[in-house]
Amino acid sequence: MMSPEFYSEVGNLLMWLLTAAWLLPLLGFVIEIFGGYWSDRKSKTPAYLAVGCIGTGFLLSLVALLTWVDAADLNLWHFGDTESAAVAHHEADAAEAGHEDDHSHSHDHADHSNAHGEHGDAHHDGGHHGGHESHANDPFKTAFAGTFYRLGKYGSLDITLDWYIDGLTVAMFAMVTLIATCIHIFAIGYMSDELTERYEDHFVHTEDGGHFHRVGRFYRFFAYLSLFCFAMLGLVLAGNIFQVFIFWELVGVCSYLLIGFYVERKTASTAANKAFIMNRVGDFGFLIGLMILWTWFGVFQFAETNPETVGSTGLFQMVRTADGELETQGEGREKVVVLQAQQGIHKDGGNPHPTIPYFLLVAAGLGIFGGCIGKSAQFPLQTWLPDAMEGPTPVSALVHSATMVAAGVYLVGRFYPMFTPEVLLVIAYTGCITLFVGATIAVVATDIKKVLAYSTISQLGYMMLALGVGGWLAGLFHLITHAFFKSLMFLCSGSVIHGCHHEQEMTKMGGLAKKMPITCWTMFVGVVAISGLAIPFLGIPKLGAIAFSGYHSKDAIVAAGMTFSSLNPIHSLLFFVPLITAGITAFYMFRMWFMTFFGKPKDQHVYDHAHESPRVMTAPLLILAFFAMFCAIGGENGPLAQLILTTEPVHVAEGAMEAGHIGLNLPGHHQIHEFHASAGAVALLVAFGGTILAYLFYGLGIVDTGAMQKQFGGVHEFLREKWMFDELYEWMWVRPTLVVATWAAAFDRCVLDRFLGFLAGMVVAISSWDRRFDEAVVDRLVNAVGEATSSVGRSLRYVQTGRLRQYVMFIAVSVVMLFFVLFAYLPR
Amino acid sequence: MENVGLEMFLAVSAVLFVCGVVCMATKRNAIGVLMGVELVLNGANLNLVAFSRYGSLGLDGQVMSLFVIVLAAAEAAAALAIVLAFYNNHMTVDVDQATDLQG
Amino acid sequence: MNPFLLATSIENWIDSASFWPLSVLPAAVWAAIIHTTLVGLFFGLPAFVFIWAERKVAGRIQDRLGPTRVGGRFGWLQSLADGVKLIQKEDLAPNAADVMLFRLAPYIVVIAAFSAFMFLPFSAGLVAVAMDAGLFIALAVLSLEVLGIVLAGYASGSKWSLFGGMREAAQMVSYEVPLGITVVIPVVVAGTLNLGEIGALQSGGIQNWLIFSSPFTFLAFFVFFTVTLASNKRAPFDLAEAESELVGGFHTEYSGMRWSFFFLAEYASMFFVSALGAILFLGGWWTGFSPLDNWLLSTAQSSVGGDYLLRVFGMKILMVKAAILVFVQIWIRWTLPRLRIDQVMTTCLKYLVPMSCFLFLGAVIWPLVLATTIGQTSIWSPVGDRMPRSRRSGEPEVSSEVEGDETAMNRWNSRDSLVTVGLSTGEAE
Amino acid sequence: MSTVLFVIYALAASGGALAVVLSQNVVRMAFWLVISLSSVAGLFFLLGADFVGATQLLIYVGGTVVLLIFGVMLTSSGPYGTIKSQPAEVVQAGIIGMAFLALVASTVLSVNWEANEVRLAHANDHAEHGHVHEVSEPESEQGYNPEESGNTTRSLGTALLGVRFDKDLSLESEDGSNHGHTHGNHEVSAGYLLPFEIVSVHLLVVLVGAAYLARAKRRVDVENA
Repeated sequence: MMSPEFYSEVGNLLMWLLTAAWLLPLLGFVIEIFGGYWSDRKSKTPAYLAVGCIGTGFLLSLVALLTWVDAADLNLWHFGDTESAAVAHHEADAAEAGHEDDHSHSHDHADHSNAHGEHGDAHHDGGHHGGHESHANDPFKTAFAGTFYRLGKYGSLDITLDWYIDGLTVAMFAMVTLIATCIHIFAIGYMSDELTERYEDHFVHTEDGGHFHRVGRFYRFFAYLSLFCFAMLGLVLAGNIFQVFIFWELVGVCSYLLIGFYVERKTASTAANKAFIMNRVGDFGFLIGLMILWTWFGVFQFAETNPETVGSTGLFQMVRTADGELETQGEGREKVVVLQAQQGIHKDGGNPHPTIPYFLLVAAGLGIFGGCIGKSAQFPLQTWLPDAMEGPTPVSALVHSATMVAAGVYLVGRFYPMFTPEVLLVIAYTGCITLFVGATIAVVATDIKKVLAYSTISQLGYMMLALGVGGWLAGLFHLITHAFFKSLMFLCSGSVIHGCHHEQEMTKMGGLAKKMPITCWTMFVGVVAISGLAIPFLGIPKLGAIAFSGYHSKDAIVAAGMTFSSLNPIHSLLFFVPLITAGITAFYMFRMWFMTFFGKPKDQHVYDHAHESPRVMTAPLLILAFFAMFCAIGGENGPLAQLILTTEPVHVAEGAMEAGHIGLNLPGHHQIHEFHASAGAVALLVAFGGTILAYLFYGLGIVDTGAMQKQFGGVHEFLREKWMFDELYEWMWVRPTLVVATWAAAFDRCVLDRFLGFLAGMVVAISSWDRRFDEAVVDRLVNAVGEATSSVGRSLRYVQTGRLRQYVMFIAVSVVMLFFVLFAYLPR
Repeated sequence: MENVGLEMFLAVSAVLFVCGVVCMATKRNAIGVLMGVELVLNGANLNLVAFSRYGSLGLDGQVMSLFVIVLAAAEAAAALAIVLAFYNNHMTVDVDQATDLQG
Repeated sequence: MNPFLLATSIENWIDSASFWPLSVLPAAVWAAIIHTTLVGLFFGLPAFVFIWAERKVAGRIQDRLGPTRVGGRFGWLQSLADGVKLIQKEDLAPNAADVMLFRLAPYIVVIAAFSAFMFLPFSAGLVAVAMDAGLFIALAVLSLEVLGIVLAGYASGSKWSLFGGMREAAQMVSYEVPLGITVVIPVVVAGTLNLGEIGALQSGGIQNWLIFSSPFTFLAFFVFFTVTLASNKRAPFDLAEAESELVGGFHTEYSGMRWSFFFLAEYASMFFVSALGAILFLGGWWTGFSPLDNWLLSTAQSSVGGDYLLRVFGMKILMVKAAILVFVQIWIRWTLPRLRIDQVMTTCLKYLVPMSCFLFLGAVIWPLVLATTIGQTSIWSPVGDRMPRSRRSGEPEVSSEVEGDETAMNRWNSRDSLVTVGLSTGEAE
Repeated sequence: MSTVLFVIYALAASGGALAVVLSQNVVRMAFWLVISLSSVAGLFFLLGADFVGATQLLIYVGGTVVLLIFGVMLTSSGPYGTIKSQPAEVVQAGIIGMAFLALVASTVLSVNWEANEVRLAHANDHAEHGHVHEVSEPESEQGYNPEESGNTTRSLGTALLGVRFDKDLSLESEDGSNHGHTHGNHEVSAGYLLPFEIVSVHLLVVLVGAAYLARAKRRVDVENA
């Protein structure tokens, strides 16, 4: 535990830095959206403003990151040999056990928070020599939380605007702002078509056969991007789940606006609606989860980390004990979870502590995860994401690959302590299905952006799977690395599309490597990264394997899956599916790369007009390529992983045996570590397999892909139709809804309308009677009064002479008279 | 001031007041009427200050009379403006001619 | 009793001269005679001197000699000769005139102009009526002068006079606004309406003169001076008697002594406003040479004779300052051409009023700005150091434990001193 | 001495007022009004209200009356034009005026003011829960600050700014030893800051309104045009 002074000092500094980084894009948005109306449509000022805002945000985030690392006293370059890490694990475990013994006597529930505090202090004593594991066991050592503003208080229920800053937050901030900055810069070039008073949209045809014309919307694009950055950073900075929900919806709105940026295109507006509506489905689950939490906990805050008041409030501290376990009582349906901070709302009769039924905790977790399903395009709500590629490519890069869709993963990671093993299993299987479905569709997709979109779905599935099987670090690690290389690839595809004059079909490309070398080779970096390729059997001491970022994170995921399936043989699907899919991933990514950049030009027209993008677009590519290569350097012992690891919930590191109702075995760090090497080797092997296959198919052209398609016509068609999800939903939901709507309309017409017509007729009849009454009685009465008033006035007008002097006389005379009257009658 | 009591001042103010009222009542010239008003206000003022000196009114009487003076000046300005406007329209300042609104 | 009245001075005089073996009534008579004589001399002298000076200066400015014959080489006694001539003239009243007002108007003018001197301190304590509202009353009395002018213009029964009177009325009503505001500026700086206190504050060196207290007071003095020119009907604002247009303006129909009354009043009020300007802005009766001032002050506090010395010397200083200002007024009259009446009104309403308002605001804000920037309310040393608040007879003593360390209480703290006064009043009872 | 002065001023004020009533010429009325108002100012000085007197002189005599004469000049159709009233009206008004005067004067003279004052003081004492009021001793202390009369400027100024030295502080210190700290017994009065501000705004409004009313309207003469 840090001292309160240090806590508040560093916490405030971080809060100001990140809040500034968070609010700057909002400022930019306001200026752009209002200033844009009056500014010149050909001005690039909005773009510079947006870049300035988000760039400043990046610098602030960078400062915050350094500050945080400094405050956490973290040795990021923790490149020990692998044994020492394992030893550290055991040491930490031993220390943990010792402390358990120390406190077992006084560990009753009445003064639990107190015990919690002592616990933290004890860990602090032994913390420094133990390496990063001590941080992991000391749950909130380097987390800062606080409240911006209290929105309202209803009894014991509190709604506040909070902030919560830990290693994950600062890492996400740095990642989001860096990628957003690059994409903003890229978009200056990409969206330069819009810098006109008369933009011709080639995809919208007017009735006379021409194209639709409108004014350019350059400023609006950047305003939306800024708003998105604001929302995304707010989501990351949020200190309670309700606030997360607010920004969750806000990013949804931004996504809607950006997908529907070319609103005149039917496809774009439909895709925007689809994205929005499908997200609502997931958010419904989110709302249910929120209601459960609200009803049983009464707080939304993640955790209270102030060393003076630690443990007094916060969801995590209420659910988990100090060593990260759930404290349960009862069995079966009677099973309840005892809340730790004595803050909850419901108490059992015989139980001094507030409790929450176990199944409700599961339901809450599933609900929240439902939101994540929608936002992260997981099965079964994945179909909106490919359609979302209707938006401009920078949007796809920023919103629909790197940041917003990763928010679901982020939330699962952030909310991890609230998830019971049952929920984790659901998460794992959802991710497993998603990654396979996405990868298979990507194999047959021909639209360059669609390939990337399905790849995104697949990779998000990987992350979910990792989180579900207990590889917390692996999932979030992959989140960051994926953000870099996927945004890189999207920007590359944007560059290709820009260079080919908005041609997106890979079947019309080919051989572009000569025309656009920078794009080609930066894309290659991304492809290698996502495929998880590495140079086998060679490793630089201290730095691990020679590989790009994707290798390290995917390696970690596969290792987690492997460990999990070895501990739970019944769930071995959770290892083999991602393993196979790793190969598929390599295959389709290289397929895309070869189809686009190599081989013979398939469409000479496109090829002739293709050109390398301007420097403003290639520079971000190079920056992102650099990060895609090196951001995960050192693997799980590297700085990025270490940074994220500080946030890892306590119970994850140790794992759990026979957890939950279903007896799930969750792997701990040391178990995953045992499988790490073998998992890496297997994954690499599979990835090479996929790569070689792709090279044979599309690089060398040995196999005739057309023939293959014919041969596997059924499967191919099934995959082309995206596993028939859209058709399925059409039949399952849309058609029935329409039928019900038809019935409802008929009911309206036949029953309700007639009833209303009858009512209206009644009213008309009553009012006609009323009118007669009015005319006969009320009017006459009023007229009589008016006549009377008027006649009185006529007779009185002679008194009012209008002569000033007479009035004065009146006054004087009346005063005298009044006085005499009073004088005569007043008792003396 | 030994021999002069409150009554004396009140008597003077009564004279001023009555003169003002009579002035208002007899003068046909609008400006004469205004002068009557000033006299009335001065009578009241004298009362206020006299009570402030002799009574328990304290400083309040003086403050009140200050306000009365200031507001009387404002009144005079506004009334003069009205008289001028009246003169512009009727070419006279005889208040008996101001019968436009007579019932 | 009441310090305002002539009675007070007589009673005080009787009190102070208790050794004088006189009963009350003869004493009062004597006092009245002496006062009247003094006043007559005092009113007459400056007017006579300035009328002569005006003619001499005009002559010099117009490259003439001016009066040279009467009373020696410089025409010393020219004014006396004029006066003798005017007294001898027949007192005429036109047929068309409203005779009563026609005859009364000059008296109103003269009384108003000369009554204002009652409130003018010529030196430390050398003032007929010392009261807190002194400056206010002085201005009020001075403003009565215009009534006489207007009545004269009206009662003459001549259109020239009527025009002159109307112009004067319009001009005065307008110019009283900037006059009031510019006069209030030094009042705000000094924190008192008492002319004696305002003068006493400015001892100890030229930097303590209120004109140098801030840039705004510096500018305010010039606005004040311009406005006083107009309120005295001096050129270039002498529209009421514009000879070239209105024959003689309001005094067209006057002759003899009544005519000369207008001029006596004009020169008296010229002197009065100049002295007022000197007291308000130019350090009053102080030399502006700090060793001399301090010596005078310390002598005055230590001995009766020193007190007398301060009064006499201070009065001379004030006279000199006022005379210089009068000279400038004369100089301006013979230098600048007369404005048109619309120009006169425009000058006032469009320029002088906004300017004076701005200067007033500036002068109010200036000490606050200084207090926040350099930590004291004046760019010079705090004014209150130089002189404790003057002790008026009637004001209760400020108890020493309240004042104590606060002898350095500066002018800005005069509000605090009010608190102490209020407190000690209660204690005394 | 002051009695003599009072007589002079009272006679001048009353006589001036009467002359205003009796004279027919408007400018003469204005002149007599000046005499009357100046005498009232003198009465103010006698009453120790120097600031009020000065204000009376400056505003009434210097401002209002000049405005009146100005108005007369602008509106009089001919030299010395008079608008005569009906003799019957004058008689009527005279009778009523006399009755009014008799009424007011008899009231003034018949009321025992000092006894009323004492009664009022007692009533105040009871109302203020026995707080010792300075008016409770009518012989020794009467009215406002009599021995220091004539210097009301500071008190008035502070009262208009919202601070009442004459009331708050003197009452406080009257309580005895703990002067300056006893705010418990009574509340510090707010003075006249708000009325002062209201009057200021009122004056401004009146000025604007007057300027609007009196502005020179160009008469549209259809026949000549």
